[in-house]
Amino acid sequence: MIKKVLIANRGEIAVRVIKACREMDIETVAIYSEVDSNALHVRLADKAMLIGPPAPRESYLNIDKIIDTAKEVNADAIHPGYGFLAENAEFARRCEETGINFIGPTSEAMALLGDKIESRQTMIAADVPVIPGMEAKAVSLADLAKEAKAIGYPVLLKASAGGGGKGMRIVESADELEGAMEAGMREAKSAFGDDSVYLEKYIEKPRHVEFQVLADTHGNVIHLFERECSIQRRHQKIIEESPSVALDDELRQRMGETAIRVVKSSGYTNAGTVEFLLDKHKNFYFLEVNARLQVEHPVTEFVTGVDLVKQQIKIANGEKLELRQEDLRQKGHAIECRIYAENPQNNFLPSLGKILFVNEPVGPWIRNDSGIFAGIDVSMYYDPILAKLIVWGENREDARRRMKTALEDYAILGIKTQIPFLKEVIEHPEFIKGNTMTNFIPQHFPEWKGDRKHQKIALIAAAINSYENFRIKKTGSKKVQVTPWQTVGQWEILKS
Amino acid sequence: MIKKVLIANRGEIAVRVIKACREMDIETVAIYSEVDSNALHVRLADKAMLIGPPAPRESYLNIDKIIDTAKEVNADAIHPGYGFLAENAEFARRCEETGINFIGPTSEAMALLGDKIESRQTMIAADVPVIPGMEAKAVSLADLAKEAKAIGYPVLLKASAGGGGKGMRIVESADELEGAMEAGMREAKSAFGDDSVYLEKYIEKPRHVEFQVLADTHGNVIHLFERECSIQRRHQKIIEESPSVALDDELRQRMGETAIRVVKSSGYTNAGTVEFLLDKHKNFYFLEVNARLQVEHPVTEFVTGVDLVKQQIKIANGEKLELRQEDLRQKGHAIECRIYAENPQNNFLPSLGKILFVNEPVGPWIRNDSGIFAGIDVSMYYDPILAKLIVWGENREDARRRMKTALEDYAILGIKTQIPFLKEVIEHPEFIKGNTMTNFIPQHFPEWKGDRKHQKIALIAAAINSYENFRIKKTGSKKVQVTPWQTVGQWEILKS
Amino acid sequence: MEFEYKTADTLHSVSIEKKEDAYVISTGDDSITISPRQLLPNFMSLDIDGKTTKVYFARSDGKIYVFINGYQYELLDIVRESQTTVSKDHAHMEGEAEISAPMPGKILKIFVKEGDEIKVKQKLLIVEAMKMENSITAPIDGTVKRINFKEGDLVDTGQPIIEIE
Amino acid sequence: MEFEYKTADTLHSVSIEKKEDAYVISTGDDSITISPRQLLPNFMSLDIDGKTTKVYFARSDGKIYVFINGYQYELLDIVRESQTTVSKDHAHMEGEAEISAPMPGKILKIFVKEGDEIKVKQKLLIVEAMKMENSITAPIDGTVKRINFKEGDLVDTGQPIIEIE
Repeated sequence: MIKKVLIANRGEIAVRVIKACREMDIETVAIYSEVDSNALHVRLADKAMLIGPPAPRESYLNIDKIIDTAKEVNADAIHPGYGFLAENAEFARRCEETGINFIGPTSEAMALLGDKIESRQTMIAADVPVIPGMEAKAVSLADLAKEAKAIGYPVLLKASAGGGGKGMRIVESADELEGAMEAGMREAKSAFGDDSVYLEKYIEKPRHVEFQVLADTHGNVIHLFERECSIQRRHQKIIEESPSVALDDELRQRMGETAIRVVKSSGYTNAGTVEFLLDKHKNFYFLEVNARLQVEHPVTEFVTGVDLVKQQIKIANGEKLELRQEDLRQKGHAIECRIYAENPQNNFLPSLGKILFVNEPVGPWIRNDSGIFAGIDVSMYYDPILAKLIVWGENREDARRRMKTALEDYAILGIKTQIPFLKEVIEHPEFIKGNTMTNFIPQHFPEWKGDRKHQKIALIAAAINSYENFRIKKTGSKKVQVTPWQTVGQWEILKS
Repeated sequence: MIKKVLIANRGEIAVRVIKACREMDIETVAIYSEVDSNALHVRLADKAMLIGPPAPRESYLNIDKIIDTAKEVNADAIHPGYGFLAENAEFARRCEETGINFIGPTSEAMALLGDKIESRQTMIAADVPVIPGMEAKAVSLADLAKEAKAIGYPVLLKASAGGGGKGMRIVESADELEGAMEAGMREAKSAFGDDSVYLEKYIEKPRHVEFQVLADTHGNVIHLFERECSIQRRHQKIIEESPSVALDDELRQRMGETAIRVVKSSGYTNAGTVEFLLDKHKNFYFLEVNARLQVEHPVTEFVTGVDLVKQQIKIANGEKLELRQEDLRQKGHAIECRIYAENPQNNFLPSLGKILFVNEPVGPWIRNDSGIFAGIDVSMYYDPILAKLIVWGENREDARRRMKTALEDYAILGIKTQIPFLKEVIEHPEFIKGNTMTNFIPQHFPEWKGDRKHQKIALIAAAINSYENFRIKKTGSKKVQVTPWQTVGQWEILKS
Repeated sequence: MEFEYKTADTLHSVSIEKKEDAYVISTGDDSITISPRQLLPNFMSLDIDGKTTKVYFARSDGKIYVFINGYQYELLDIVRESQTTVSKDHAHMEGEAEISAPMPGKILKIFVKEGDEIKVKQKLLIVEAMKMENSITAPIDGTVKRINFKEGDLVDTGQPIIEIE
Repeated sequence: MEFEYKTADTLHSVSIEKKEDAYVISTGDDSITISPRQLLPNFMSLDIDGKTTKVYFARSDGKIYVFINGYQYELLDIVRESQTTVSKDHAHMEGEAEISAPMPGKILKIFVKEGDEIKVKQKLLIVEAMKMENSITAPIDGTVKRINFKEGDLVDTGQPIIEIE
């Protein structure tokens, strides 16, 4: 039984994991880099260990140091969160070697799924539909060119070891191929340390639909339905929802069964996500397995009522799944918006600095998974995700309206966020209709630079504040307030 | 169609109603007394109207003024919240006369149910089980004595017009009757302006189990299952949950059907609550109908996924219920704790003053319906409820543990709350086992005065804070910081 | 440094010294060495005997409010003469002062009247609050400009009692 | 009273007067009279043209951050000489000052070196930030004690650039 968990992460996901552990009476150990000493996850954990300098490779990516720290504090398990070492098979292997329970899949399953080409071959063997494309690693431009011709342009060039869109290139015709290959390999090398690339058929205007799965170590696998994550900016999901408007019960069941087949064929255990592309003819293609807890897991939690982090821990404990597929239902509709420290006026570049004030939206069916508070510095070293705002509604429109009001209340002052952008997306007529394809943002917000409609009111408010500040400065400090309870020492205790 | 709602209330329930309206694109008008100008409901409404001095009868109970204000702002509906005028049939009647849509039952149904003796007779006629007791109003001590003898001691003396335990007395034997009658009549007179009292059989160690109902104006009535509200301090509910551990499916169905019969027989419409006492032999007795939205409505919202405030508005709009009884399910378990400004060290008397700091618990499946924020004054004029903390879990124990961690995080500084008491109640072995009868608190916490187990750590923290404050005072202001961006006027705009 | 706090009807003395990043604190018999993991304006995290405690706190009008793990504590900060010298000097400079009530209490006795010339440390009034009597002396030399209450009156937080010019 | 704010690359002049509980504010062509429904440290509620707007705001290092209905605004507060007299007098009294960076910027030019005797209003350096150049002059007479950066350096919020004794 897991009694003490080290959380090898930071920010909102570390906070999320700590809360689940605390409710299970499991002790938590946070790790933190030198710039994170005042962070929320450090505050909430039962114990916190300084792990190194700010640079990720010296702290949150430092496998040796993290393993040593886990041993030092006698943690019997490590939760990796998402990002950092969450899908690093070497880290999982080191935990296995050291006898630390890695809360996630085995290093073997992770290694298999981490290689896009290998996993693709496994899926083909398991009769899982994949995007037409290469069956082997490319070695030369000639190989790629031959494949591209066989698949038919446009094709998509992807990094073999990658994810998150890094190294990815759309190639419209043969003469673009060489340039795309070189750039893709360079990016793949620097992002993943591996420059292998491969090709596949480019699916136009697809939806991104993924299935949440849970697999215990006794061979039981269930899925918790889909999430649609088509709203992406630069291949980064920013809005996710469940259910997807594109699925009917028949298709949902078929995709769910396929997801379970993917998991079984790869020997995967713990929580994972099977990603698909869904084309406009409702054909779906396996993309990859995210071998970790996803950023967007709360939308599934909201519609199914299942706590995925607690399930992860129970599975890591060797427990059998108590949930059965036939008991699971999707109830209502959930939407998540990711809140990033990004400046919409400045090409969405990270917006760094001190957070001066936060007004968090609260209310029925509003959940806010946040890693910030007023007074904290947003540093340049890490992913600029600040929080995730998740709402549930009886139906999609109910949830969407709730999200709108929640975004309007989510004041974060001192840095910029993309909240204004999120608000405009969820108010867009095509979003309301559910016409959400992965090209939604380039199509509908090609050059979005923000809106200044309330600027005049902002100036009025600033003037009132300036006026009052100035008045206080001029007149406020003339009198000295003496409070007798503070300054006089002669107390006598009365009989009562 | 309702387009603008005046909310004739304050605090957390006014905030709750405003949020529901906003999500439905309905304009909101808050009313406030002179001490509430900085209150949260005033902040959140689209418009706010000063209604009078702090004393409730001159502001939140001032029917003329509220009706006039609704007319002045062209509100087409009034939501009364709970307390204040929510169950005042005269107020409902005045709204009806003025053509304002009162979001609640008709004045007629309210008047019928407001009279405990009349409503009792209606229920007996409708074959609803009631507590053995009087069938008519008492006029003299002799009448009461005769009845008491017929029912058999112990008996319960209750105010005919009342609720919330005011005027209520347990009478153990005949010689206590006269004193109890006089005291009960005095209390009833001052609380409700009506000194009628009546008697009923005193049920020992019952559970308080109530059913949430919704009735539209087309004759459709559904129930949304039960809430158990046995944990009461001085007849005031402080912890509520759903489902009740005491009900099985058969009993739940039987009580639910009875609740629907109660509603139909009284011509009740909109949201309401049918209260029962459940004795240890699982006999249930009708108590009364709460003709309003209940304080504890969120536990039902959490387990059913139905937004009761939105349903109230739809019913007031004349819409037909879309929910059907057979589609409703109780999923998981919800618990609510009411957070009061009360001092557990001082006999739970109201604790007034300025709130200096609030740390609200947040996290998955935690809901906090709050009417406060740092900087607000808790005044002596109104009910000292500050907020309601509601959690959901996959089962009762999961919810209970979540509630424990949420209470441990709910720092409210500057005034006292009964959070320490709530925490001890939900950690009590008998609460954990579900042995929750209405005498739970007198039995298990007869003389609770608080706990000082962390007092030494409090002193340590205070000393660190005192030390640092003193250090800053001595050394902090030696240097003057000049920030050039603020003080120098010579700016030039660069070409970019 | 020595601080005194009052809870209900008990007085607690706490001594504290800082050594590098750690505080050495004695609350009576025993003494512990502690360095807060986090020390924010309203929060600190303390490791005591291998266990971490999260402490929320706020300070206002001579009281320190503390919240630990669901439990709440109210400490009255009894500040010693030596610690108030600075602010009194300041008061001297400005030549104007206001005696106000930091918490609800009752005025038991007033020794001066409007127009009186008064000297520093002269006894002005006695106030009862939190079941304790408090003699209040003049923080500066001056003239009593205004007295807003009479003996027996209840005063509320922040209400000015006596103004001195 | 007259205030100036800069957004992106535009300068805005706002004039404001207070009449009883209301402010009369002109942001250019038109003038409105307004009394905030609530005016809290980080929040105000403004009724403009029959519509209520909730405004969250915070001020730090010469910037005002405003959040309205999901949209955010950053205003650079251009403070006039007349308004800073008080704090400069204060600096004079203390005889010590520190020039620090209230936001990230780039040092374009430094006109003094360590040990230099300087006079009030003497030009010390030019900093570029928010696409504007800013000439910084000495707030007090004194000696340059320390210069922490050189021309071309980037400075971050709060970093002291020049210390004067």
